[in-house]
Amino acid sequence: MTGMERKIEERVKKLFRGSLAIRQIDAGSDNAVEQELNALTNNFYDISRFGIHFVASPRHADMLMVSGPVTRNMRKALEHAYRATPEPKIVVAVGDDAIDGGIFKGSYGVYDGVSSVIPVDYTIPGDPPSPLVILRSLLEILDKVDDSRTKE
Amino acid sequence: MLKIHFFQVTVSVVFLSSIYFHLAKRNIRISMVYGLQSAGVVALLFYSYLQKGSPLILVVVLATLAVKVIIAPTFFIRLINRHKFKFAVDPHVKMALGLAIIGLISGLVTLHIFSPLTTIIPANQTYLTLALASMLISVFLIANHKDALSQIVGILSLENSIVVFAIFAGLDQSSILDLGILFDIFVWLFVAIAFISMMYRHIGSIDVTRMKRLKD
Amino acid sequence: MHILAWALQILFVPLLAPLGVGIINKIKAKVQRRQGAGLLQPYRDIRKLLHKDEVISEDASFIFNIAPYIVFGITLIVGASVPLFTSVIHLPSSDLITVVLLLATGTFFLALAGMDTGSSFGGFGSSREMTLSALVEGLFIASILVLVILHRTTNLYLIAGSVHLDYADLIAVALAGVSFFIVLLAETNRFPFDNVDTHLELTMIHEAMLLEYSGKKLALMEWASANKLIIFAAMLVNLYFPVGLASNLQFGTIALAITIFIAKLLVVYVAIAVLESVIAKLRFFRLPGLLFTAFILCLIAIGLVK
Amino acid sequence: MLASIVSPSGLIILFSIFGIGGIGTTLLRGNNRAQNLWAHIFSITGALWGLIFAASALISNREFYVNGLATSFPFLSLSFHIDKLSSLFIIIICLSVLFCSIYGIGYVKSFYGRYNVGNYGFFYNLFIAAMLAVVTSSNGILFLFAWEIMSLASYFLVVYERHDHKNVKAGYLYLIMTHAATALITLAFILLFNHAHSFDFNTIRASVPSMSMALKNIVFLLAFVGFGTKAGIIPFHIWLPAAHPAAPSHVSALMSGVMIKTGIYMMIRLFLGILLPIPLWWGLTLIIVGSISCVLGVLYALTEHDIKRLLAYHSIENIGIILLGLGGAMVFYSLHLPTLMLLSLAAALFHTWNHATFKSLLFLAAGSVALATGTKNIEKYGGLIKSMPQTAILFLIGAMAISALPPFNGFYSEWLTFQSLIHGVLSGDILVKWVFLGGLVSLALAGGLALACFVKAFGSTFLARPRSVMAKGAKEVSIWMRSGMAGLAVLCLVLGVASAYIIKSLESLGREITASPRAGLITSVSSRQTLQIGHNFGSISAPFITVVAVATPLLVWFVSRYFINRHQKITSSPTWDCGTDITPRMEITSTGFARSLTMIFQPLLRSNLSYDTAPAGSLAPTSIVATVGIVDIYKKYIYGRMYSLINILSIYFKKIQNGNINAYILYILLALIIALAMGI
Repeated sequence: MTGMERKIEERVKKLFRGSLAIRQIDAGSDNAVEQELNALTNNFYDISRFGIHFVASPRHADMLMVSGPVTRNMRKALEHAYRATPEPKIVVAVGDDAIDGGIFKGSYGVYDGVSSVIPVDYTIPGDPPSPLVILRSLLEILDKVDDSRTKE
Repeated sequence: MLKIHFFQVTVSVVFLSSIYFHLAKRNIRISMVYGLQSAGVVALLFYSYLQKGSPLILVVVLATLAVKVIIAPTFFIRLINRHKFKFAVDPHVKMALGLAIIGLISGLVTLHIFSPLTTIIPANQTYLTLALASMLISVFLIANHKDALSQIVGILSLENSIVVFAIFAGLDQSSILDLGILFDIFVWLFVAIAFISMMYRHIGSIDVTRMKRLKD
Repeated sequence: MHILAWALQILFVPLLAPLGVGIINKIKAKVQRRQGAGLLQPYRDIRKLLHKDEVISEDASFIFNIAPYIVFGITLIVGASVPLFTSVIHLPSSDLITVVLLLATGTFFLALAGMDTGSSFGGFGSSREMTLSALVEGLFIASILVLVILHRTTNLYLIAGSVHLDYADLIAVALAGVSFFIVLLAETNRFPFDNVDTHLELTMIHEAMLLEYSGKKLALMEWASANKLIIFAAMLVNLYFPVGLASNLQFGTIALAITIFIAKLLVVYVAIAVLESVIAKLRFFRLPGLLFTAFILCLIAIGLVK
Repeated sequence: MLASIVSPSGLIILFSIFGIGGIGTTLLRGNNRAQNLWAHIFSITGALWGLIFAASALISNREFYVNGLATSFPFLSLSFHIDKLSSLFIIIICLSVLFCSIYGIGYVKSFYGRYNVGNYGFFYNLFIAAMLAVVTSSNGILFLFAWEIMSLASYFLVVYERHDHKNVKAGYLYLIMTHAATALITLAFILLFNHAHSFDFNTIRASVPSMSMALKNIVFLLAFVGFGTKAGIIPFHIWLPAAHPAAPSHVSALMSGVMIKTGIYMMIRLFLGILLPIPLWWGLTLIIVGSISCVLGVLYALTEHDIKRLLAYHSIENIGIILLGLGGAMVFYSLHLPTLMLLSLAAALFHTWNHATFKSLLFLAAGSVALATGTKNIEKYGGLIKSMPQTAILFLIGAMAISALPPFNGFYSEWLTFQSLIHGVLSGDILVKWVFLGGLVSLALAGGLALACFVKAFGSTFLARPRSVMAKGAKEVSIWMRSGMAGLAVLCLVLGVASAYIIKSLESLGREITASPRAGLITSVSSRQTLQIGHNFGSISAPFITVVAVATPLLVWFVSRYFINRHQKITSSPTWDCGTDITPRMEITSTGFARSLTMIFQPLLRSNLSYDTAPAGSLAPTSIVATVGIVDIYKKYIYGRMYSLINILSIYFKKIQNGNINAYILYILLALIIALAMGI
């Protein structure tokens, strides 16, 4: 990592700490991941206390959370969403399907993972990953948010 | 006194004949009664000539006598006989109602709203009223009857009534009346004859309601 | 002190507006037994958006680009024009009709911006926004008209500054206040008119028009709607309950007045938050009924005052 | 200098310029270009002279009569009277004419070879001259003469594009309605003549005090309906949305912007100048009718998707607003509140002027769009802001002005109307209070709806992507047309900024119209051009609002551009489409935009929504068409009823005309008897 890249990443992390807008994209998922992501907003996990919230438009998003192995039908949609998201942006592939196609790997109908369509920055493994895993990974991605609020 | 009786008789003749036109069932009688009515008018005009002695009135009297009393009825009768006119058409309003309307008109003219007309010369009020009534009754005849002959007779009767009215209204003081009557006699007779003949030739009837089909 | 008061008057709204949104969200979270986002979350969001790049639709015209500046600018003007903590200073634009029509200008550009990109969401968002605002504008004027009749002025500062309040008119003022509260909910896209937290495009009103915005322009739009909330809340508390406004520009009085003002605002925010927690959003075509009810309240109020 | 301009010869010059312009055009047979230039150069010159003339009359405070030009027609004398009200209306007319004529030079080019430009030039100049004659004449017969020429000239302009069958039909409707109105006006003047034994306005005014109340009321009703029909008040408006769109656009602009104002002019002249003193209910009637007109007018505009018809309906709305002001003035007059009357009258006059400006601008801009795309259907537009950016900005200015948004002129006159209505609510008994309140609420509602309507009009015309081939191929219009519009747009701003001064002048003008010289003014203008109403009742500062409204967004832009994140990158990408390609067909249409409001106002509009589902070929239907329509309740319930009534009567009357000689003679008999009975 060059010094320049590190500087940009530092800036981005500083910016997103405490305010991260996520646009979730279902690229042919079996909805297992969606269930878990949905759970993040409930009272138990309450993702909003970390300043993280889901948004309705990729224009508003800082992070694209892509689930599913990217089916042929969803490829264009995924590309559009990626293009529609303003920089700086983070792409996270959530779930094994999204990472490399998972159980659908090698099928004629899928592209075997998000990274074959758009550049992926981080991955959250699991089939599906539990909400706690997702939350922990998110916080790791954001590189430690305010300590006072992470303790549970 | 004799004068009054004379007036009463002649005006009654004019008035009653205008009513009779409504009642008559035969064309020939209508023509004859028209002759009678005209004779009444001629008598009045002749009286007027005796009063004034104007030669113009005498001409009028003679012309009227010739045309209205003699030629016109004769002509009508000959026309009727030649074409076998039947009194086939009923009036719009039936006899009884027609009489009621005639009564109504007669009553109406005696009302005071007509008094400015009927009292032009107060002494002649009765005659003026009767003349006015026969004018209106004649117009009603034209309106009510469908056969062209009755209508023409109605017009002629109207004209007779006008003459009577004019005489009693004092218009015979000037010669305008006389000239008017002369003019009128010729114009109306020619028009009427031409009208009836042409109409019969074209339509084969003298029922004016048949003319409706000419409307379009 | 005069200049300081002016600076406070102008900066008060934009600086404190995001906090108001934060407070409402926090209270709502607490009612839902959540910890919720921090009070300063809206500030963090705005800061982040201001520092992001922008992606703008290829179909957007200059209307889309200038709208955020106009919408935000309008809230700045109106924010400086409504009475906040003092009734002494006022701008030439502190007039009822002027304020209503200035706010309408903002709505106008917001709705145009929604239509500009040709997105179907933006289009119907604009349509709904305009539908509501068309109906609300009359109610807005009618609800303040009660005060205009009472105080014989359309100047908002004179209304707020009048100490005279007859007990006989209290019911009228209260009724008008209730209908103004409904105006507030409608204009600031709160329940039961709109759900600010929704992610479902089909039910959005305000948010649907902003779907195409990103970066700085989105930040300005969000900030502007926060401003609008505080403006309406300030009008509600200062016009219908004109207590505690500073009548001179001494430091002490102003400090006290600001404290009272913030306390009054808090009451409104709590009311909004509680309301949002306990009621559901109304179906769109039921909203005119609600507005009409509020309008009837206004008419009763106007009938009550002499 | 001024005195020599403000003289009968000045007026004669004014009319003769238009006369030469009109007749000259017809003489230039065949050469379209020369005809076009001739017609418009003379109308521009005439407008400029008219402006100089009227401005000099106002500045020099002179008014004069032109008398003694008696004609061989009985009662018709060519007498004119130039007073302040006339001068104001000459200015209003000439300002619109000036810019519309500049625009016309470009617009009429599209008629070359298709229609006779000579005829156009003749009627165009005649139309303008007739309007000027209407607002200057001081004799009833002369007025009716001018009024009729104005109507006929505008009729010929409406049917000018006669190849379109719809235009001819619209013209016919216009002709009927305008003549029905003229009949009522004529009757009103005859009644006045019957009383005053003169058609001269001054003589009539002098005789009014001895007039019976009943007669005055009848004259009022006749004149109100007659002039109201011309002005387009509901329910006599039906000709307006048909005829205004049919004319060439700059003529529509003149008709909508200026011609309908002649109705307002005569109402002011009659009700506040001649028939004084007036009873209370006249003013209340005007306010009620104005309220109905302004709300219904804008609602109909919302449902409309023909851009020029939409604008025409907005004229109805604005006439309603003017009537609110005028009605207020009349009520205040009856209540003996002269200061408030002046305020209200100033509001009405100012709105009249403003509406002439921005409505002309809007019609011109709409005409440009219609010319560039070849259609008047809003649904077929879209995205024109890219191909016609200048027209778009000019339309936007007009839209903001008509929606009463600061800093343009519409805002100030609506503000003033609000103020006068609020004063009405405050002064007067319970009936007056609630009528004013109704007017106030209607005005507020109409304002909100107008805003929605212009978001719809501007949005679906200029924004998003083109929805038709025609819109895709649109090009910016010629420089003539753009400069005509630009002039009006500047005027919208100038009238706004100078509003305080103008309102003040209009108030003192009102003092002379209503002959109440001692009435005090309620408004005052401070050194900073702040218009103050009463003692602290309300105030507005046009320069302040203009500066702030322009400066604040600029400041916000400047700060956010140069102080925060200066290195921000802006990229462009297609509109977010949720993954599938977005097409112009997915955009909201103007019908769709207004659908919610149409449905909400269903009881008023009688709107209906019907679905037409094509029969299913497979499982799903092949197409579903949803139609939102409104029932023309005026055609259905008022004019339709009237039509069937006349029809039934005609059937009865046909029985009278049965072609039977007997019957005709019976009529003669009856007529004779009646005539004899009546006559003697």
